[in-house]
Amino acid sequence: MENIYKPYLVRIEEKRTETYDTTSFKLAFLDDDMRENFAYHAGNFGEYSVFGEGESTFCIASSPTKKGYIECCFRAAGRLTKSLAAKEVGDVIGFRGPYGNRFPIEDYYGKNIVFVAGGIALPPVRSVIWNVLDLRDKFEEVTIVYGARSEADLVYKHELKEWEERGDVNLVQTVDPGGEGPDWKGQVGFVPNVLGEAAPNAENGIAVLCGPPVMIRFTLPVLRELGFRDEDVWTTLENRMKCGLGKCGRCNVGEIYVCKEGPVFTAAQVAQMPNDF
Amino acid sequence: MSESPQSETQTDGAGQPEAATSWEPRIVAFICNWCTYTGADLAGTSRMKYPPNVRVIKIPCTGRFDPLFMIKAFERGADGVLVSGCHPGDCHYTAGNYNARRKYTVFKSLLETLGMDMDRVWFSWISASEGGKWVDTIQKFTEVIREKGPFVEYREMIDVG
Amino acid sequence: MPHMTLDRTDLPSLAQALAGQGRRLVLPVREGQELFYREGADPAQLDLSTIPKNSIKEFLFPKCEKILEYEYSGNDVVIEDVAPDAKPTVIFCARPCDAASLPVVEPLWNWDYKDKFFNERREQTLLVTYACRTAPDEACFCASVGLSPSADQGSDVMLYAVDDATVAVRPVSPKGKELEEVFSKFKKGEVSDEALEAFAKEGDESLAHRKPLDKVKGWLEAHFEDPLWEEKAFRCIGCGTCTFLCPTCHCFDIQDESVFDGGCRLKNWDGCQFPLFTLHTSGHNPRDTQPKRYRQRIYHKYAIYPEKFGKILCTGCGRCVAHCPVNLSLYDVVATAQERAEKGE
Amino acid sequence: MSDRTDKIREVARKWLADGTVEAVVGWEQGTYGEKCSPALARTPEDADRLLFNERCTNNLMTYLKRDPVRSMAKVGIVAKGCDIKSLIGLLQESQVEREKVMVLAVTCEGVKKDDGTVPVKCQACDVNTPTFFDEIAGDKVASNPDPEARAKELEKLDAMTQQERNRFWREELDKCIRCYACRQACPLCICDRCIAEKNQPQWVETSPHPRGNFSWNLIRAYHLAGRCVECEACETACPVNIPLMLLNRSMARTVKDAFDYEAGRDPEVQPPLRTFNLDDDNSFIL
Repeated sequence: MENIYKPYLVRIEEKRTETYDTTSFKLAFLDDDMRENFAYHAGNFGEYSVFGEGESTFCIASSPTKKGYIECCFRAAGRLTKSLAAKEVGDVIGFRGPYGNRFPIEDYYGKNIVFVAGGIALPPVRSVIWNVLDLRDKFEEVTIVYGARSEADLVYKHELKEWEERGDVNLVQTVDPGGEGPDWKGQVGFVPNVLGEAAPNAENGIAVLCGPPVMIRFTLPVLRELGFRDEDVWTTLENRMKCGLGKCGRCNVGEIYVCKEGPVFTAAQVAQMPNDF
Repeated sequence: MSESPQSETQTDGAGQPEAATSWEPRIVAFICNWCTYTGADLAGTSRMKYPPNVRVIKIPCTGRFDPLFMIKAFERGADGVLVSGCHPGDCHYTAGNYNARRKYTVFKSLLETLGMDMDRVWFSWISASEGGKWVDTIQKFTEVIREKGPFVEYREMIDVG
Repeated sequence: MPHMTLDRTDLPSLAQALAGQGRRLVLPVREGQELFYREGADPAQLDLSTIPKNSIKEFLFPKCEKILEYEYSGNDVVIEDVAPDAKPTVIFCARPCDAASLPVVEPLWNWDYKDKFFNERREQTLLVTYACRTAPDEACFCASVGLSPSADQGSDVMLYAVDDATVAVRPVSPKGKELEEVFSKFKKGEVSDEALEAFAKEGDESLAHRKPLDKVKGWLEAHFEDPLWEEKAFRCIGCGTCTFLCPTCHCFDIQDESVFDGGCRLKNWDGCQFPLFTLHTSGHNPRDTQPKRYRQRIYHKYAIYPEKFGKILCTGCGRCVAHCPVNLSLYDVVATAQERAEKGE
Repeated sequence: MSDRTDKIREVARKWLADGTVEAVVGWEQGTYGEKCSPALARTPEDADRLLFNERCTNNLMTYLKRDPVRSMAKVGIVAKGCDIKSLIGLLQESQVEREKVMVLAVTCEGVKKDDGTVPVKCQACDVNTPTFFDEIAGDKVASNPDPEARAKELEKLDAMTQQERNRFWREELDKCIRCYACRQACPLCICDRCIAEKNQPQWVETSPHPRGNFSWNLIRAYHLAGRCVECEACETACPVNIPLMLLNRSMARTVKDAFDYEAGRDPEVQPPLRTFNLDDDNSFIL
């Protein structure tokens, strides 16, 4: 029988320091077959391991439309993420996945999409963003509202630039008041307010929302006011996980095992859940 | 329990697999920055010779010593542990070593209760001028450990996971 | 159909005979005031006076199990798969509530991803269950969760002490039937179906005072926020004894341990009663108070698991009732839920 | 017994009625056998559930370190003489403010364990009539401590050789499942985050294998040396029956012999590992 806890080996191909405490990796499977055939969907997550330290759970930040590698982005906060951040290009780490459900991209075809992300929560949204941008013709208006505490806290800055330059994306960047530097060209204000002002088209609209709990709490009413139905607002739930396989027993919210039935839910689904997350 | 994970290769500090025949005593010495470390330094600058079996770990004061340091050393394959610092009355921080002495008393008794081989745990006061005492202590300790052999009792415990 | 009987005094020899076929032997023995299932214990010490303090869980899902090994070489890592240490095993004179825990947790270990560590041990394990004539402990409530003192779920062979000297044997599974030959060596006589029915009836009667808990799930689903949780669980000291002694609690932790040139990954028992269980790195904890953690345990057993897998995650063994250091009885809590549901509260 | 119960209820009712305390922690009748269970009385009516009998084994001081009791402005707590020792330890270490706690002491002839036996602490008890309290329930009970009771426990261990002790503990600690019930039950294990739950660095391995179990049990006993008041809560809570009190008693003996100190006696005295004497034993140090 197969060992479900056994990770694949992946090599760090690129390492980028996104912010003072956030790092992103581009990872390639050592195994040729895996490199060719590894398939996943936007919204899936994985267990990343540093051998000798342990495993940590975060999303796959790259788009499934990009082949041959996966990307991830994480904040060095605990024992595992700190040792992961200390890894360099060429080092080998472990990866188990893909796990969990996905954003139903096909259902978004032909619709207006607004992405709303805060701080370190851009990576899960980024997977969907690139998925959408790589299939740009299938979607109508695309709006990205991304905010962080300060300029220094914005991740994937080089891509923000790229999105900004694209004519087919409306990118709205913002930082919390006081977080702007002298050259800041974006907005200043909290994400919910900025989103309200940007007023993306809710008609035939989908919202993909990810951020810290406090941001989500204040953003949901704004989306509703703009006319988004809860069924059309998609988000990912973060809970502590160990196995990612629906066994270790810690990620459930009510009868929902976030690692298997999540992490992607609509706001309508989240509203039905017991207050246990 | 027999379900416990199977053994792992034990290695010495240099990361080389250890051959059963070439066993050498491995002693970890936690020594204070002000007295014993300086004493060991004096031994070095005076070109005194002592066995290379000791791995020195500098701590600011014996008052900083925590029994977990010793446990970690044994977990990682030490055969003996020495804790050494300033003589009573000489502490750079006035009383760190007096506090340490109380902790030693308790910890030593605890290890005895648990059935640890106390010949493998040494405490000493070595001042900055006692390079000779440092050399002497390390020589004696190494001999004792060499005679006793590897710390099998602890190795059995750590040969899992 | 008649059932073979053997002498009660032959049970140790029977245990020996079953173990003699290359199996490791687990059986209940006395240690101090209590019984424990122990591996490698002397069959002569077999003690059937009451229900053991530990469950049989540790023989299928050990408290600490290696799931991966690896070695470092330069930048690279070499992973070695680990085979579970799944020796052929006979658990002799398990209690029905222990045996019944296996079919309860099997779906968990096998939904979608199959855990080979549990499965291979399960495959290798033979369960010879000693039916309870009457509930052996005041804490027993198997009858409340759809089982009974003589339930045969999960068992390969059932033993019934029909009287003080005689034990009837009834193979349950195909694996159990294959053992007929071993058992028949000890055959002394036969009893009828009626004898076993009378035996079962006596057991059922001994638990007649226990409530059915059929309305608990519905009540829980509507009372996530209820003063009951604070009221009952203020006394919980979060010791986790309930989860660790429980035959069905299966939550685990994954830990890496390494030395200089390699290490291993271990799967260790963990429990929902500990704050660290759900603590996020950010400092946020969805279950940040003990009543919330206690509530999770009840929900997992009586609402979440039944919803997901169609089975209550509890066999009514009563260990969490009997051994809770502060006498926070799970049965009381779920019986309260049942009562309130019955009253329409 | 019943007059003690009456008095407890009377005092608790009064304290709760006049707002002296937010709640009273006491014992109430349990549901398993004759067991009693910790109870939290928040209203004068609740006070009528409180009781005292020989099955009131729990040391309620452990609730002072956890919510909801911890965050209350003032709380009443029913306590036997042995439980009050824990409170004295907490006061010595400034873990609890004296003004925050109203002690409702209860005189006690000794309690009985689940199996009907009398705990060693009761055999050796010299605080049957507590002397540190705000109110007391029950008439004076004379103490008749067996001076050998505690020492007797250690005889078996003392008689063993080093190797035998090593083997003995290896077997006992092998049972440990790292549930930390010992720590949770202990009124003096007061760290918000235990050393065993810190992983940067990971001093104590969390896995229940011999190596991890040894370092955990060692450090637990060490951190209680000179602090443990021998209430036996840890050993009672241990689901795998490790004789933890052997370690704790051995430490207590060492502390008594070396520093002439007994835990839980005087809230004004410095705990032994917080202080030192210039002439402490130096004989074992080279």
